[in-house]
Amino acid sequence: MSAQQENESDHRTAGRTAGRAAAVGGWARRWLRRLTASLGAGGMVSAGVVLLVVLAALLPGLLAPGDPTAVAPAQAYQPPGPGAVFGTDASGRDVYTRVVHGAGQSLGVGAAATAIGLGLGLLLGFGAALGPRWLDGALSRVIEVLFALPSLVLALLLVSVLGAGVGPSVLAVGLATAPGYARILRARARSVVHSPYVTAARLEGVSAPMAFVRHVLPNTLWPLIAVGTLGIGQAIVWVSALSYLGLGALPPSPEWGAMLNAGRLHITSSWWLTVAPGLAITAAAAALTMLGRRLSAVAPA
Amino acid sequence: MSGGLSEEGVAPVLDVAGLTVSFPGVGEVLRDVDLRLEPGRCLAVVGGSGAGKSVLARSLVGLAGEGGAPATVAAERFTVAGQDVTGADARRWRRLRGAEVGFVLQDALQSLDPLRTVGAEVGESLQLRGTRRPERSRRVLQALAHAGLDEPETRAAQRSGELSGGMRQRALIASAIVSVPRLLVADEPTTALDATVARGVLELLGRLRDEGTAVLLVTHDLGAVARLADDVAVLDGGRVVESGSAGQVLGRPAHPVSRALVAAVPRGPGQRPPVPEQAPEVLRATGLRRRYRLPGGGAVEALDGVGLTVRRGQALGVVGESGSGKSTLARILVAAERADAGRVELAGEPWSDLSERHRRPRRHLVRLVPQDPLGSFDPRWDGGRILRTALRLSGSAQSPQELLELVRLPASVLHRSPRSLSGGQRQRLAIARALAAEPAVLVLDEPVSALDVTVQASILETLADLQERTGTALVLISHDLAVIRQVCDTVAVMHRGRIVEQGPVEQVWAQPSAPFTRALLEARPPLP
Amino acid sequence: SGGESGSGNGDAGAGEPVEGGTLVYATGDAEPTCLDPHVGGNYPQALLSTQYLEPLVGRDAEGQIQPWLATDWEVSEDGLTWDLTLAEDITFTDGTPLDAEAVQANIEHLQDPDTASSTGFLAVQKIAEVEPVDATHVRFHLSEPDSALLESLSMQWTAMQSPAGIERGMEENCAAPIGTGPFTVSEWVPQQHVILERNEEYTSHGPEAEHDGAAHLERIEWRFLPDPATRWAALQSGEVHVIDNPEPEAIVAAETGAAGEQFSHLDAPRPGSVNRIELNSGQAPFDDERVREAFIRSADVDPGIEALYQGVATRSHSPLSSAEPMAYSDPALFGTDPAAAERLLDEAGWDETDAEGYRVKDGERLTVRFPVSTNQSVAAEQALFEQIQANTREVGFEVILTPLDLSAWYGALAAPEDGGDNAYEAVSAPYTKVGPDVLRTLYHSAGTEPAPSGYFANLSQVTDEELDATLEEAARITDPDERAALYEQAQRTVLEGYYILPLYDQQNHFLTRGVTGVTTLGTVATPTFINAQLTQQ
Amino acid sequence: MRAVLRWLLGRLAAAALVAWVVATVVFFALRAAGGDPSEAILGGPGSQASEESMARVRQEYSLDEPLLVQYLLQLARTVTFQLGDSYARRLPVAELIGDQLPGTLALAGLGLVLAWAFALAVATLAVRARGPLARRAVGLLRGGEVVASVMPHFWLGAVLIAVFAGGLGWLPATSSDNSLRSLLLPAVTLAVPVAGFLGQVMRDGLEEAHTAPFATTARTRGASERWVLWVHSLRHAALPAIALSGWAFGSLLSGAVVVETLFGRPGLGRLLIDATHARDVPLVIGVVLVIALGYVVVMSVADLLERVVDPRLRGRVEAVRRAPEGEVVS
Ligand SMILES: Nc1ncnc2c1ncn2[C@@H]1O[C@H](COP(=O)(O)OP(=O)(O)OP(=O)(O)O)[C@@H](O)[C@H]1O
Ligand SMILES: Nc1ncnc2c1ncn2[C@@H]1O[C@H](COP(=O)(O)OP(=O)(O)OP(=O)(O)O)[C@@H](O)[C@H]1O
Ligand SMILES: [Mg+2]
Ligand SMILES: [Mg+2]
Repeated sequence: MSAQQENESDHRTAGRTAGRAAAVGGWARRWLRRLTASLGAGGMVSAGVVLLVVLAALLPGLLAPGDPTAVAPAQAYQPPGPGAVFGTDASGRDVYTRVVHGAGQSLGVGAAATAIGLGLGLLLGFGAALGPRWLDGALSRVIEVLFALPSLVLALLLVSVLGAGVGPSVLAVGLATAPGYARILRARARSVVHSPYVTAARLEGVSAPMAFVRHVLPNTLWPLIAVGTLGIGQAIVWVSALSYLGLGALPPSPEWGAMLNAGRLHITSSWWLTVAPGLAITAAAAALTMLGRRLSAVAPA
Repeated sequence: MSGGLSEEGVAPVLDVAGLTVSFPGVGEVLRDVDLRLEPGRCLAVVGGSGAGKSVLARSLVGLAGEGGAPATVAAERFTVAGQDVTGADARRWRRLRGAEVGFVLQDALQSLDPLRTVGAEVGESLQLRGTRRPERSRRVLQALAHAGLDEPETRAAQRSGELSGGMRQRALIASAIVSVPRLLVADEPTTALDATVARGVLELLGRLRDEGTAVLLVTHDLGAVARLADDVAVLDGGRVVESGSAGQVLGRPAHPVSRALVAAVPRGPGQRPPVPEQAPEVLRATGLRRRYRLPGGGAVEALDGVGLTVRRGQALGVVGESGSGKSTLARILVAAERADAGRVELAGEPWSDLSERHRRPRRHLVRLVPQDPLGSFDPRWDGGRILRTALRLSGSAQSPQELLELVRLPASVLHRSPRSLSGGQRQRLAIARALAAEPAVLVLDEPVSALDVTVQASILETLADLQERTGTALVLISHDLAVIRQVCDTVAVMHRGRIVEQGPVEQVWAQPSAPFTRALLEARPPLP
Repeated sequence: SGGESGSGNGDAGAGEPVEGGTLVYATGDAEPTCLDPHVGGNYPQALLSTQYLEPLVGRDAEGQIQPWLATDWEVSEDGLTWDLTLAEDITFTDGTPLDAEAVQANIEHLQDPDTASSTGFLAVQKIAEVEPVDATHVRFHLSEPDSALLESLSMQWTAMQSPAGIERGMEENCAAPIGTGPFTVSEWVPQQHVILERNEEYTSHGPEAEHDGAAHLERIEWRFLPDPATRWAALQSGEVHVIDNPEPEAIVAAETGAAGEQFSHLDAPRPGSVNRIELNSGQAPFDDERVREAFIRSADVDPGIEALYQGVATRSHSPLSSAEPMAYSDPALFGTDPAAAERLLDEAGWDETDAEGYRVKDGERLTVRFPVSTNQSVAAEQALFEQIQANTREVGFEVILTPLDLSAWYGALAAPEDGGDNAYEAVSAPYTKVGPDVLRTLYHSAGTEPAPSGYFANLSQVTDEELDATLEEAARITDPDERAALYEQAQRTVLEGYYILPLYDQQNHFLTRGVTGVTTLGTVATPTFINAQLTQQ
Repeated sequence: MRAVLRWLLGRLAAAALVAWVVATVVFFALRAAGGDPSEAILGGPGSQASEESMARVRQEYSLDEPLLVQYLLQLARTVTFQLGDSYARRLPVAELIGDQLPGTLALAGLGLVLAWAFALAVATLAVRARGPLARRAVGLLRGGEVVASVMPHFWLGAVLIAVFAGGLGWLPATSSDNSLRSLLLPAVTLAVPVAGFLGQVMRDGLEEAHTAPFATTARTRGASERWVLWVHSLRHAALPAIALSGWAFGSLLSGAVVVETLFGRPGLGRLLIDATHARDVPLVIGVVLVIALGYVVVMSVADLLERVVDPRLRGRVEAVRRAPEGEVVS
């Protein structure tokens, strides 16, 4: 590890413990400063974008006070201008307002799919890593089989069982991501369990369950935060692909994938219909991916 | 042909004056370095870690900035193998490298491409110069044999992963000498090797020098210098602070840095009072056996009937070559692993026979300081948490600060992650953690092998001091006899899973009885 | 011909027409699973089979039945016996003659359960027996009078195929049915294309044919291109000559396009029913006429159609397509009036509102579940539904639009006893059938009885005995005027009961480029290429 | 020799397991989906088939048997490689898939090749960049990789069609055969996101290998940068990328479902969508089975390739499988 990275991780851990003693304000400031230092310029921009998206998701009214579903057919297909920064869509709805209000659902979709994937991955991965050998064998096969089903194939199957809609799409993408998470977790948990520091703790007289709680769990899950961040971005994109196949979000919800897909048909006549949600999807996904990368680079190996 | 000639009239292979190397953002790493080396001689560059030794070595082949920011190199005079290379372009450097200058990189274990055969790697410099196949393989085999590798044909077909560390080092040297360069630059060629192997490598370099190659040896091992070098340059903070003949610099070091380096070399016995015979036994091992199955089939007898006793206040050194079973013994002693046969008793009570659940209440009596201390710290924890947890686990009333004082670490370590500590500091932190339990026995596996001499010396001093103060029994594992001799009162010599000799250190030193012990003592580098 | 109802006729700015060549047609409709329209019977099958199969009779743009394979017909006084005279010297492309026995074989094929015909099966349901009188005369004995018989026989789903072809068994016949049309099926590479070769011996010219002899085109490559944007791009880049189901943007762009791009537009609304939203009167809340009216009064459809379709579709106020001469409309019933809607809802007891502004009655929210078939509703239509959702929300309706694939959509509609869940209050379901008798399919109470598969056509679940009687009467009476009067009465009942919200004709547009003479049949408005010629660019 | 045999047996066992699980999952998933399969047989959903014909079909296809019996029947057919006839298309499933397989393989294959080519170009450019300006460009390239990796297929494809087919008219908007001209746009659409991932992995690998001690050693032997790149670093960088090929294959197939629909290209993806919509159980099982087995084959090939490139792996029964750091969706 390079000297620079060493210092970064030092900052982080140091910040964490120092905070316990110091005043909360000082702690927060220091932590923030260290985070900024470790994220770098690209990471900060990504973090900014992500923050903006989260803000839009939580308080859309703050950024766009209008009603995202208010129709005004007379104002349809207005190009971007002073009245509507991103123009209006086929029903005269303000594209900017819709993009802002769509953040909640899109981000929610990404987060929910990732949560499902992570949850299942956790079960499979920890089961395989910590369970008896036969369980490892069995779960590893399950992971392998799940891997053999590409996500859209899985999604098609699920949608045919549960019907179209956001729920099934999210579930599908979640399921499709699970084997990936499971594999990372299994490898990670195994290496942590057999790591010298867990052995060291055991030699100090720490019991096995205690060692799991103190060392294995945190050290396995921490890198997962990074991977999960990255996963959210991709999940948003995949759910939007399902929207394209007509299996995604319900109208008139301004989910980005659905908006992008609806606007796609007007790509030559009303380009702004795709540009806004397209930018939103790529910016959010790319920022999440970038942030995930930075976080995993910062995470102790 | 004037000026380039030395007083004796021999053209130097290397003639550098006023070499200055700087990196953007870092500044000058080398300042005004003058070097001169004639054929058939060996110049040693010594200095502490970070002194700039490796940068200097790389500058000599035009690769100063390798693996990092591009370097700015300036020199008043810079002649390599008779060619003026001040301001040489990439192409001219390439013509020198491999052909006129052979280079052995510091990270010997990773310096051979693991995906290519040793033969291909060794022959690369020939291949780059268009040498055809039969001729090439002939010379590769010759170089491998010259470098002292047995079965050159077999080795040439293997890949670096299949070779031991010593073999890799030799193969790397073979690759540096295959095109018979006039200058051989070797950066720490013996660091990773145990004494017997290191000695072989140094002998090889000596032979090459005697055959007329100019050898530039970069090292922090003064023993190696004493054995091989004709001249020495001491580097500190990027400057040559002292240079001269080896005898002069090692015998009568003038500069404080040189003096500190020489002084740090462990020599002679430590001042240790004898351990009284009636002191209670804290650890007794009898008939330990451990056998490992190997992946390709077959097995290795890591321990083959080992027995030993450790009394209170005693410091037992365990010495042996690599793979002799030292670490295995350590793990079994602290019950991190079960022996196939034999038992360990702790303070007169059963230990290895207990179940882990029954062992746990007595765990605080034994502590292991592992070979790699960094790996043994949870990467998310800082020094404070590591020590506090250790104290809580052993129910000790001490404070973390007290532990740090014991191992001479500053209190700031409490807020730092082990990763940001230097190797020596990490080792101390590991020892401090072990001491939290006030153990009856402290087992240390190669506590100083990864550290440079000065740091090594201070750790050993700490250990000796500690034992004096706390009376903890020590089991100190090392492949370095000098280290053992400095700290321990008793030594056990291991060879292929057995203890071949055991007794008071000075007695073993004076009259080694086992042939293996004798070989080990002979491989010792002469003290400077 | 049907093409005349279009705004263009395929000659605009075209180059010199040439003989021969391959026309490439890109359809956005699904790829049929069987090329024989007797099997199953959906629109894509009709579209494709128009090129190689021909029906017994045709229909012109005014809705008048015209001779085709049958040159003459006569119905008995009691309406139970029909005598058809077949054109002479017509053979199927395999050489089998088109005679009375061939007609008998076709009707029996349609009625055979093994054929699994649904559309064609319903069309010939009332034919009890087919009697070949001689080679060119065939007699149908009906179980009850059927004024819609000729209209039924004009549809592509009852078109005539070679009996020898049918004999080969379903698998082979599905791959390449044999008919009398201007082209023959020569190759079908599933998912890719169907290759149609010119029938050199073509003689059975239908009402749309403008010349004698075989078609001008040598072959047609029929391709399946589900994505509308891609279809339009393919037409622009000259890869294909004809596309169907274009997006309104594409139509507008084609019509206003630069001079160099000679696109033409064919607008051929489908016959039968209009595109409409049907309100499920079989259960709450739409079992109350006031609530239905409130919904319809609060939906402001016109501006949406204007904006979304950009003048391509015109608003309809009738249950029937504008292609049906007996269509009756009443715009007065559909004036938008949110205030009136509010009043109606108050009267109906939906007089409270919840926190989100939706109306509530007895703790139940005024919810309208609206399953949308993604296979059948184009993007613009879905957007229109979203607008209606926004409009009706103003007065307190909660409309839940659920996009579903076809299977799931049918599942949502089907009655609970058939494994479905009747989970809809509003739905838009196209139904294509020639003639006003489609009203009987859609609004007769018998239409609430599900077929074995659970499907039923009367999705607004109208059960009105008087209406039933009118529709039955109309189906029996062959006199055009009386028939028209009865159908007007029926349509009035449907409209005035606020069972449906008519939107516009079932959109059926075609864009062409580099080809002239493309027309559509007056029956189910499928394009025919009998007159088509590629033009030199 | 024994190692080879063991490896082969392992692969076969994996294939069998995957086949069994997939057949089971798909069978029960589609049966749970509702919608009567006999409807699929009788002309698709919403068919108005008569009671009589439904009964006949049910009997013919054993749909009146208990579900478990039907499952076992299906399994028996699957095991003996009788994929049966498609309900909706009435053609042998094997034939339908056989027709579509080459097209999809050509598409995915070209996609993979393009992705590798892009990734390789980006990675080599990144390590060979010298000077601050070039470094900055590489920084941009990194951002580009991330953006590429999250690019939705359907959008990218639509833009490519609008520009290169609709606007410029250089390439066809549709893709019906396997000629390069017609494959190019869909393959690029498919390749871009995968190239984004592979590029990141390769660049990381290349940067690491390029600064590794063995690369420096090669330089001290007089090797030029190009030599170091081609003889040493690339092999190392290729390893993680090869290990990713299984993942990439899955990702390409997922993408193919979208891309084939978008470009109106025949192929397995479209076949699958149609079959799913039609509840065509045998066809769905067939397609999913082929895809899953294809994955096993690709994994095996990647496994072999890895051993070819990395002799260190040869002793091992199974090479490590990876998804790119966290790139868990395929
Ligand atoms: N490419 C580079 N860019 C920036 N700084 C460098 C570079 N290479 C070396 N340095 C710095 O130059 C100094 C000297 O490093 P060098 O590797 O020569 O030390 P050394 O004497 O070989 O130490 P050691 O005994 O640990 O190998 C160090 O501070 C190091 O961080
Ligand atoms: N877990 C294991 N599995 C298989 N073989 C092992 C294992 N641990 C040790 N060995 C083998 O047992 C022998 C003794 O190993 P050990 O690590 O005890 O040697 P050592 O004396 O500590 O060597 P070094 O000085 O290199 O650390 C070696 O041959 C080693 O390869
Ligand atoms: Mg060095
Ligand atoms: Mg050891």
